[in-house]
Amino acid sequence: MKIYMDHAATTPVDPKVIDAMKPFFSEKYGNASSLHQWGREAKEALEESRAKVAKFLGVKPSEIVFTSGGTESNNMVLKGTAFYALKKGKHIITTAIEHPSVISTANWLKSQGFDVTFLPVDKEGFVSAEELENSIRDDTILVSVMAANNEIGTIEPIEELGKIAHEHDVPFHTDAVQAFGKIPLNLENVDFLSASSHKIYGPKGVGLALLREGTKVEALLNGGGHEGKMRSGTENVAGIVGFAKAVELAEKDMQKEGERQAKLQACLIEGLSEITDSWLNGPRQNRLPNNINFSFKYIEGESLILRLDEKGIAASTGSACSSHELRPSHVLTAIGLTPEEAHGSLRLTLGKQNDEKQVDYVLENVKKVVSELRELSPLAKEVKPIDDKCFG
Amino acid sequence: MKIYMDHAATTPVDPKVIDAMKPFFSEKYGNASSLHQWGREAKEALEESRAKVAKFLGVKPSEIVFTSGGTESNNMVLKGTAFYALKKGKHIITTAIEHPSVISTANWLKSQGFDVTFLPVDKEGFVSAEELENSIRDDTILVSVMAANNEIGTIEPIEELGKIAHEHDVPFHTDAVQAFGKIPLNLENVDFLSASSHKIYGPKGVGLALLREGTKVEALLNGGGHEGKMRSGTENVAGIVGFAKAVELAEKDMQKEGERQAKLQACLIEGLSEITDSWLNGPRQNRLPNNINFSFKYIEGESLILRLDEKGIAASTGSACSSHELRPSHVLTAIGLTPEEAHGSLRLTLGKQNDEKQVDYVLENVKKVVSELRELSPLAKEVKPIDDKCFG
Amino acid sequence: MYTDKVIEHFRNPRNYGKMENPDGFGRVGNPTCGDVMELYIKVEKDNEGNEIIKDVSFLTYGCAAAIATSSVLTGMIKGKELKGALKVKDTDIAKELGGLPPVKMHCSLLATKALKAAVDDYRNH
Amino acid sequence: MYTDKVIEHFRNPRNYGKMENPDGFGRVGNPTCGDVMELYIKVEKDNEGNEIIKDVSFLTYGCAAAIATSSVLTGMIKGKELKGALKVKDTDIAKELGGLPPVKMHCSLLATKALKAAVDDYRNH
Ligand SMILES: Cc1ncc(COP(=O)(O)O)c(C=O)c1O
Ligand SMILES: Cc1ncc(COP(=O)(O)O)c(C=O)c1O
Repeated sequence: MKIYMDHAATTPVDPKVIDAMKPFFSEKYGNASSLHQWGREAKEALEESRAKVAKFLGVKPSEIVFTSGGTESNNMVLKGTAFYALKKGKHIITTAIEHPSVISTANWLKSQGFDVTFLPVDKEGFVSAEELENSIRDDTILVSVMAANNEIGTIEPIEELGKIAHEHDVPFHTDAVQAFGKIPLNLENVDFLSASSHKIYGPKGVGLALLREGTKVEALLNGGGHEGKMRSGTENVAGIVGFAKAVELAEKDMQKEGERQAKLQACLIEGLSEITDSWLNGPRQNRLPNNINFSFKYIEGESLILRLDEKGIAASTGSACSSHELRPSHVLTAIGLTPEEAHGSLRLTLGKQNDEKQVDYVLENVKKVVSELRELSPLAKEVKPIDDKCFG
Repeated sequence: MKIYMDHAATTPVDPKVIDAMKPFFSEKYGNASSLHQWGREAKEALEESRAKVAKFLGVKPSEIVFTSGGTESNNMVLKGTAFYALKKGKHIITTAIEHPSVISTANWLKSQGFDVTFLPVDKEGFVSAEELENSIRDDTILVSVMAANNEIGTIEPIEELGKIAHEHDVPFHTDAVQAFGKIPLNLENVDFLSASSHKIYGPKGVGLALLREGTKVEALLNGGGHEGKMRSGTENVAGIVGFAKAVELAEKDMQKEGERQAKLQACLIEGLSEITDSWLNGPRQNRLPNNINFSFKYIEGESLILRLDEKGIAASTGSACSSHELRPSHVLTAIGLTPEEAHGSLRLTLGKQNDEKQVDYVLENVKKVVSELRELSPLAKEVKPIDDKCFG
Repeated sequence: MYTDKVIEHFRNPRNYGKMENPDGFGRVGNPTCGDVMELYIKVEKDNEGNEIIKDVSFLTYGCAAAIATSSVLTGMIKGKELKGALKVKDTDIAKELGGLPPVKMHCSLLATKALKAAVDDYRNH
Repeated sequence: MYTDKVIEHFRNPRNYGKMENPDGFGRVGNPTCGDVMELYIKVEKDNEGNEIIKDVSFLTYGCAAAIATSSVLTGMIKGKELKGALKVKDTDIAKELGGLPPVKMHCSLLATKALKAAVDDYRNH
């Protein structure tokens, strides 16, 4: 059995998306800036895609800038705001649980003389509105809070947080890479938003930045003036068409698929809770329907992932051993886990292909593997294995 | 007849490249950072691609950083060097005929307090070694000269220019987007190089930056630390695999295809020279084999392109009317053309599919269309049409 | 970017060519900017003494929009009374063409300027 | 990233489990860093008075490399003379496994440290 449960890392490209992209490789291959028919054809596809995505978000097409992915969008919004606002102020507010593409960018800006506040979160990963309010200063130029966390699935109250930012005339950015296309988003108080195609069954290497009309940012990629001068570089037409198709599919499936995944999620949470000395990380309410994150004491995540991999199961962990920096997940430590507890974490993220049978198989094997690794572990006490099935 | 002669703008994706990419959409769709088999499979494909491209350039795989395209690579090298060298110096040398992704980036750096020298070029578009030598200062942190010009095909003496930069301990960057995969490159004195996939029959949205070992640049995209920490963002595996395949094909075809295109080029140059009051822009020697750039007096380029488009011919122009900025080509004005002369320019750039029959058709129709537009033009004098064929 | 009507006029411009002995001649624009328009008119008075544009022709150096606006303008004013022709606004021309891209709106302005110059020339004779 | 041999030892670790009444016991590492290794040895003298590692076992908390290095080390030293066993270097363990990723080299060092700690414990009894 091969079971992919790492959809927060990336998703397969939907066959319908591939079909949509195909003509743009070898037939309609024009550069969207060219005057001739090949160019006009590409331009048309580009603008249709933009309109589609804008409609989904309920914004104007001219507010959508296509990028190479969520990382670029985050870099663009943070650096673009910082460089634009250079004279206005040097204070940026974000949170302790952002994706590295926000945190590292904020840290880079710090190295350039900016001042960054990383808001703490509570033990379920929620940012507090009060804390935000107290952190805003006269020289604050941006508040950036993710729409939903990629590790523990916490859905942040961006409506409320955005409102506070706006009450202080500070623009509000949300990294919606994990939320986009998965849950409804209220963008009333959102000035900037980042999203990525490969998290919603679109191709890798494509993303978008929503830059609301009237907002002020500098471009990160200078050049030929593409994308309304906000993002130069020959447009990845096939990729963008694929992304737009993925958005279209997500729009159609979102509610149904969200409910279906929430059921599988509940079952996984219930099943894994039966394991001794384990717990769910992140909230039970206001949680992405596809995210399950558990800590298992006495074992280390990389071992867990690789033992599950042997069984054909793809999952992820917040253990240091799995990261580039050899530090355990900053998200898990931000919600109060010790490094040891963070090392023993498992993230399962559901997708369209996952079903009840797979959930049973995963439950069975996580239990087995946790037991096996605990047998090897000098930290473990006696633990009795449990193997009740959830479905059938 | 449909004839695409705008390969400097972009190329169709080679069917072999599409075949190479295919498995990475819906089967081998893993995130190259993931520990499990899907991730390892992606990582392997990524590293094989890196090795292939590195071999072609004669560099180490670890020196190759994949990006979203030529524009990003140019931004990365220029800004990355500038921000790294902040304390060392603030002077950058480039040329007046660079691609907008270099010129605009240099201008942006100027707005940030850097000092930029734009070297002039001679009437064929060549940068002078002496001029470069005279421009280098104690605080010069980078010299950036393109390997070949995208508008007029001039191949710059990067070996010699790089040597001068190195004699003064200044790192040397070359934007090789148009030269890469088309002509042999001597990288002995090159520290940084930019290339783009969609100019060599690979997919759009992928490129590379060569960052030689020991060179010092800051990353432009901060985040998860991908690409040896130099370029964060989930790797576009399918795109990168496609790019590497395109490089492989280019390596195999380069010499033969270059010679074949040079013949077609000679014929086009000869044929177009028969038109009264016209001339070739750029040099006859040391010119990309696929580039033809002519100026026709009394007519304007957008009209020319659109009339050719009616005949099924895709070409480009340096006229203001075709650009975002409504200014005529900075390259054509840099080699001494008046704005009027620049408006009347036509660029034909050859590719693998073009053949002798197409060249004849293009010659015939350019002549016809130039005549027609001159009949409409208040600037034109009597012009007699010419319609000798070159082949057959 | 262009409407079908623009493209149609660009492909098949009406009333182009130099006119021998025009009653009025106007030349506007600048080759440096990429647009030059020449307009030629022949004017005759009808029975009631109204000045009628009997014939009109143009020569245009410029982009597709410049050629199309010239062409469509000649069609709009040929056979019309001079006074009425002078009331044609740049936006009327753009409308007649089904619209013009924002960056090309100056072309329609150029066409009305050319007409005005030709009429001025006629009046000053 | 891991060699087949690392994966094989990780999947099927040899000589794991707690040992009752060992002659030497070593515990190194720190759960905070994600690696803890316990090594148990039984030592007997042969006819010539050489100290022989008669039995060895381990318990490891850590990544695949940590488990594999523990496992392979036990195989390398079981039945060997104590003196010789102490000469096993971290790089020998890595070599035995067909190599380790650079970021995992510390795991092999941990294994040699655990052995040294167990032998120290044995000597101090
Ligand atoms: C919350 C969040 N933000 C940003 C990113 C980066 O997006 P991308 O992989 O498209 O660069 C990711 C995923 O990696 C993410 O989960
Ligand atoms: C010389 C040169 N540099 C840079 C670029 C930008 O490359 P990309 O389109 O991949 O961003 C181009 C092409 O557009 C080019 O011709």
